[in-house]
Amino acid sequence: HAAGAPKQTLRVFAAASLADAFREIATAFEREHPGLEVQLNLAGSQQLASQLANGAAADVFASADERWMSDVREKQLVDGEPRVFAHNRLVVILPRTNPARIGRLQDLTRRGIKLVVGADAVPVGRYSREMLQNLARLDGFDVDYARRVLANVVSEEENVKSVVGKVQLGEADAGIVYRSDVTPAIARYVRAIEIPEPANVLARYPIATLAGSRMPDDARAFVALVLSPSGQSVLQRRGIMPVTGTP
Amino acid sequence: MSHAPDARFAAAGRPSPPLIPGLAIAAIGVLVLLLALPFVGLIARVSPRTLLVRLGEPAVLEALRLSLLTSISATALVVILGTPAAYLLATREFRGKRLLEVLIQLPMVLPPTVAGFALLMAFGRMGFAGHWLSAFGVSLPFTTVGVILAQVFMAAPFFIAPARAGFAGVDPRLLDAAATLRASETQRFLRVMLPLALPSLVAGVSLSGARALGEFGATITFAGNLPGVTQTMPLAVYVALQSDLDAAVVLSVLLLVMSFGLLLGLGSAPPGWMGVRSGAGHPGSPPHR
Amino acid sequence: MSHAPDARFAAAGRPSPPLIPGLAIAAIGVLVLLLALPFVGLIARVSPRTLLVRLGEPAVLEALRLSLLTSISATALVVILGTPAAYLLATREFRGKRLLEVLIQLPMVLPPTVAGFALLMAFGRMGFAGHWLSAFGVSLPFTTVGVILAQVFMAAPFFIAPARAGFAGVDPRLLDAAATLRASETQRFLRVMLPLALPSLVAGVSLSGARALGEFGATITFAGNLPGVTQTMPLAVYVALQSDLDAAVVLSVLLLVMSFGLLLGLGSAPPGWMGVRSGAGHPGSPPHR
Amino acid sequence: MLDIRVRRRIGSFTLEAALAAPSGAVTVLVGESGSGKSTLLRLVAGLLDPDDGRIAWNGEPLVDPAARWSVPPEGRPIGYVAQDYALFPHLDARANVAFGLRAQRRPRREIERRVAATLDRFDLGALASRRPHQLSGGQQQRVALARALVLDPEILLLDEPLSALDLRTRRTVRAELRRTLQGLSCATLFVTHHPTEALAFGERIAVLEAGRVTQSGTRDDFVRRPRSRYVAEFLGVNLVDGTIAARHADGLVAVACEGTTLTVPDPGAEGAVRLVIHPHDIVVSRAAPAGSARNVLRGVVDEVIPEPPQGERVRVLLSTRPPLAAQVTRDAVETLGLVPGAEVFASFKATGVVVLAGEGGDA
Amino acid sequence: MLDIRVRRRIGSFTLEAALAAPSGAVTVLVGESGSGKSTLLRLVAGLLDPDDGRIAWNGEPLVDPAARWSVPPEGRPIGYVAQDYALFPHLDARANVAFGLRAQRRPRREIERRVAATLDRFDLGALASRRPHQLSGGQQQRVALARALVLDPEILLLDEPLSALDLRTRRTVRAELRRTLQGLSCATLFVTHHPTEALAFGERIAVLEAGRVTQSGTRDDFVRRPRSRYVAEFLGVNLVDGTIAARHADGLVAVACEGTTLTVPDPGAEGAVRLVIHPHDIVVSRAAPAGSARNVLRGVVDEVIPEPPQGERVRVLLSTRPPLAAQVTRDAVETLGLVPGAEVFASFKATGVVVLAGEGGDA
Ligand SMILES: Nc1ncnc2c1ncn2[C@@H]1O[C@H](COP(=O)(O)OP(=O)(O)OP(=O)(O)O)[C@@H](O)[C@H]1O
Ligand SMILES: Nc1ncnc2c1ncn2[C@@H]1O[C@H](COP(=O)(O)OP(=O)(O)OP(=O)(O)O)[C@@H](O)[C@H]1O
Ligand SMILES: [Mg+2]
Ligand SMILES: [Mg+2]
Repeated sequence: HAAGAPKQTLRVFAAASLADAFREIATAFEREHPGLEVQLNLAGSQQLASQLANGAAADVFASADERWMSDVREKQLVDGEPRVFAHNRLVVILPRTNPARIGRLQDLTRRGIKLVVGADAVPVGRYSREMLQNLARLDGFDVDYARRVLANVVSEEENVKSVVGKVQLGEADAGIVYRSDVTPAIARYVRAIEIPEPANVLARYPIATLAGSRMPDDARAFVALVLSPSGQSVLQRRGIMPVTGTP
Repeated sequence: MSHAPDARFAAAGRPSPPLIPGLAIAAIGVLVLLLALPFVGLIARVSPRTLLVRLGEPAVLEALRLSLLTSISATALVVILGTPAAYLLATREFRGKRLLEVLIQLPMVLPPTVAGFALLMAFGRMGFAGHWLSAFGVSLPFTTVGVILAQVFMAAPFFIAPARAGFAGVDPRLLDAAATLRASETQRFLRVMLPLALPSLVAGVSLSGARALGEFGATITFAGNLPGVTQTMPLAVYVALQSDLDAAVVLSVLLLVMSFGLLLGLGSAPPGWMGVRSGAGHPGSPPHR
Repeated sequence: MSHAPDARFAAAGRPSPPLIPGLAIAAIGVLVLLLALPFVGLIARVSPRTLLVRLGEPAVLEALRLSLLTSISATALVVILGTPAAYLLATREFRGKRLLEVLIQLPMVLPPTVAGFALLMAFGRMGFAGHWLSAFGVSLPFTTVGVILAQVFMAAPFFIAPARAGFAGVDPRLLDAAATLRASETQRFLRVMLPLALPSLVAGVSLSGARALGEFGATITFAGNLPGVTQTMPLAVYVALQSDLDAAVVLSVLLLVMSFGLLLGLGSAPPGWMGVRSGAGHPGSPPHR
Repeated sequence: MLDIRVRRRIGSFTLEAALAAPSGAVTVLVGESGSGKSTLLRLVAGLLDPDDGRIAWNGEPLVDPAARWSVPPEGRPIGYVAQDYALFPHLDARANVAFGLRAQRRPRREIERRVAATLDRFDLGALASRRPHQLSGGQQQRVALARALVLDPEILLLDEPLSALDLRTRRTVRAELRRTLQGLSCATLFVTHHPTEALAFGERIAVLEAGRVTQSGTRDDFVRRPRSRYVAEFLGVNLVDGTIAARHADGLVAVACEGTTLTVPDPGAEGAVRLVIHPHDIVVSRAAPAGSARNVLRGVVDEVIPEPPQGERVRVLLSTRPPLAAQVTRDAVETLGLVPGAEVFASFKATGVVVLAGEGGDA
Repeated sequence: MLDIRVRRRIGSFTLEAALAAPSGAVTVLVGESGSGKSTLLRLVAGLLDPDDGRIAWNGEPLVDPAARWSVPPEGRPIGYVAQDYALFPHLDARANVAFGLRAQRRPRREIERRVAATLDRFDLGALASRRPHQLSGGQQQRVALARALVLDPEILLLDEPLSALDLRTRRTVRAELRRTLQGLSCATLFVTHHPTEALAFGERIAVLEAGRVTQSGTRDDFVRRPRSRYVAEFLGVNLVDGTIAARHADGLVAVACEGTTLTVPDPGAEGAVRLVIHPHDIVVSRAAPAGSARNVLRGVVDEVIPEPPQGERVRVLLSTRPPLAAQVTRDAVETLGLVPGAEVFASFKATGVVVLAGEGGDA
């Protein structure tokens, strides 16, 4: 409808954190389907969900959180089963200058450290807390490790990018974010401390075609492209863990 | 005679509303619908009971308290810092005036999140001013004071613009009269300018107060989001929004109800002499038709 | 004699600034620092070259174009819809007036995302008004018109409040005079009210225009984030923020520079007669001290 | 004919006035400050509605609250010059004058022509591009007059329209006003504080006191039969209230009044009378007068005020009982040494006094 | 002593005035509309600074641009009543009057006392709680006066302070003004358009014409030797410019002037002279006069204006050459049928004319 062109438009609602990857995939998709144009609507998963719940016409929904996918699904808006198309894992990041001289995860309990995490209500926050509890069960960590770390939290961000921003600018001494957030651009400013694999948490990104789609075949083709090796490699290049090769 | 002898009685006693007033009434109708419908939609979603229940939650109360505290402080600061600037802009010509004007308006167009970053870059730990401040042991991010700073930055223009227009509208003859009655510039300002520009100042306070109360992006970016310290109502709403739309709506309605009360209170500044603020006044009241 | 005979010469020819003016100057200094430093911080981060490069990108141009289009349309709509309401509030007493006043101010305190949500509930496909609209084949969400609607909703209060104060400040004796000169209410409004309230109206236009230009939360929630259709500059900034802070900053600075130009242009409405707007005017120019 | 019969409360003040202003004539409205003159004009202009009563122009009602009828100001064939001019500060003199014609959407050529002519008539041509704040008080007032008169109103309401004008300008403007009025069947209500203006302008004069019309009639009636203390003061004559106490044989009566008894011509009536004593009929002397004057009062000089035009006649206020004002020459003032405080005798002949019988006194 | 010597340009108008106003006296400032009276007062008040010159009070400069010195208005010992009152609309009458005392931080008790006393003196007690828009024009003006006078200023600047007052109020206010001024060494500059007021108030009178002081001196000088056409008009006397054409034997000279030759007393000088002819010295008749009057002019009646106080004397404007104004009685107007357009003769005796020699004429 945008330019009145004869092209048909496929509407993809995708979490904003997927912006770069999905733009690349969309371009590839348009190349494969000459009569089609992909229109990306990039916003928070929750915003997309409420748009869908309020009757937005879309063909594909890619969420950064399973919670909002199930929300949409409960409202019978999803066509078939959602598929997980990407994973993510947590890392702890520090400013390059490392003002609090943090060397290892245990240092996060030191008093006076400014730690930034996601809020409990956002997936990354939920995962971070889970991960800290997991760490407490590992050797070399206190039993009340999680409690002591969380006592250092100076801000519970509503958005994982804000956590990155605070660390990147050196305002916070440490932050817990997704591995995918440490893009090459960000990597110039921050240093990451890996979480031991047993304690880490796996975030899942579900994708689905939508019941209201007027072009279900094309929608399914788009989902297939995301799940295909070429789609997955785009994700990987953009720092998002593909599903293939992970548990 | 420049008009037909009977033309003046052609109209009814009360002039019949011709085209333009009709259009005006239509415009008001559209505006009211536009503004009211979303609120109706919002409020229709929540039961008063849920509202009361949420209001009882300590976390909500905490956010409410913090919102009130910070927005009132921020508005007070805006008034204190902004009034002299508004006065200066309204009464004096000086070099760089246009620049100051534009500077004061700029925060309005900055997306709030970016404003928050900008604040960080100036007053954050690594910011050049923040660097200097930290030498005195002062750190603003992640503190309540930081919240207030963010709100002041975002809300100041909304006070200064109407205040300035109000000051500029005061009849200079009255200021002259005050000067000949031995009033110093300060006294002229306090006793003539201020009371006569009051309606505009009240408008400015309510605009900037509302802006501070609703401030989200700059606050969370600059000051973070910690319950009891920096989590104001809008931040609580956003966080709730991430997990539970209905909870967020309830919180918003709570915020609305509170603001409603606040605005109802503020707006009741008596407009008694607003209509006759200028010149020497006129005998007789306005027509009571 | 109520003052010492020599007291009047104790002051220098120009009165030395005592405490209060000193404080006022300090306040202006603090304000300027507060407002200017963040911009300095922001601009210090980007090189003009990057700015130019980004400005060349079609996506950025597209967002800029859309921002301009929507915010100008929204401001025009706000003026058209808001002026009658401001006039009504300034000149008439009627039942439900307080309610209308508060209704007009409420959008200011609503967190924008919640406002967008409320708009969806009213004008979305499932909303009660949207339902009715869709019967006529009109759908607002995910359209440029939807962006404008969201901006109107958020920006209207910022025009109406100063406009109202401006109208209320017009000397009623001048309106009386116009009436006796055969001017209908419409003519009185157009030829007396409007020009005399102009400074306040200009303030309102710039406030609401800026608010529309910077609008993000309500837009993305209600109208979505479709490049070329609903992706305005603040939304583009948001997307950029997802991958790269610096890219977002560059876009913001671009927005700033554009607004700067816009504001510089807008603000230059001549304030020539603002100072003498009321009553019958006074002989002699203001003191040139 | 403009017919006014209205009642209107404003705060603690009530205007309750009945007045008729004939077409083609100037009705001067005089009255103390606060007596309701401006209020009355505003009622006729439609800027204020009466609580009660009716205002009609040539029989057709302009306002009639009982019939819920009120023609709005813009529908009335009026010209109104407010006491404070109320010029539009954002318009220059020319645009101020053109305002009414523009509001009526007259053709542009006609507007230009009529505005230019009117500006010229009021000697404002050179000031046409000035804003009100660039005009002196008198210049502003002329613009206000021109602005109202350019519309050729049928009812002209002038609230002290010459108060800011100097003598010479006033003469021009007055002549211009006359010319404008003569050509039309215009009814003019003219508020003024100045006896000169009142007598120069008003074929008819109405007196407003505390919201009520206490006297209204021709100029002659006004001058010869001042019905209230206010009018007497306005005219500068002495008004003394008293009661006929005795009847003399020679066509004179003795009237008992404040502190004394005066001898005056017999009005052929009984009871309360009102005496009009012209100041120039009163002789002031330092020694008790020897002449034939029947009335001699003792007192002290209160104030000495030279009278225009040239100050050759001087008004002397005396604290006799009753207090009197006398008019003497400047020479008399000098030779008699009439300075405040001087003890003097005031005498006047019985036959010089005008006696009004059966006229309601005022407070 | 207030010493004024200033030059100030505003737009195309330039005020260039020198004037001294002695302490303890009222200097009346008269002049045409737009002649710069208000501008002069604003300069003294400090609301406007001169481009050049100096204003000093008792020798001490208030403003001296050459020395870059200007005492701000609030530092000058002035009281200023503006032509348009400029009352504070947000304050009631009482608070308006108290404004200056509050600004000076006088003790509350003193403020209350002085304000109450001043309100009473100006008969404003009952109106003390009214806002300006609830007051009539005259009441507003009294508040403005009270507001300035409560401060006991040393220099009083009054810009037509009585223009909105009716006669009776004016008398009270004038008396009150007098009382206030007498107790103090106050220098008063009093702008007025009204000859009555000028003569009643001004011990000294200064005339401003087109921004220049053209005459300034005592009241007597002003009345006897009008130095300009404006002053003559102000006083209502006729002023005729001419040149001595011939010298008669009987102490009279022939003066050639506009359209005719007049016979007047010999001033003992040559060349240009200015003749002052009092209107009451001019006899108006329908037939050519038979008497001894040396000067007889023919003309047509232009206008007939009754004069105050009672209209018994009437001013008749004649289009003779030169045009003259005559003063006659009302009876004369009636018996002679002096209506506009009537052909008449105007005659006056040579000896009644005052001849001013060597006085610079004005345009
Ligand atoms: N809004 C008001 N509220 C209360 N009283 C008012 C109001 N307006 C006017 N008045 C009073 O009504 C009376 C009549 O006022 P008005 O202006 O008609 O007097 P006026 O005859 O024109 O006097 P002036 O010659 O001084 O102009 C005055 O006593 C005035 O104080
Ligand atoms: N701001 C201005 N710009 C241009 N001319 C002005 C300005 N103010 C005053 N004037 C002019 O200066 C002259 C003197 O004005 P001023 O007010 O002093 O006259 P005035 O003697 O008080 O007259 P009036 O008796 O009518 O009040 C007038 O001709 C006026 O038009
Ligand atoms: Mg009046
Ligand atoms: Mg003046």
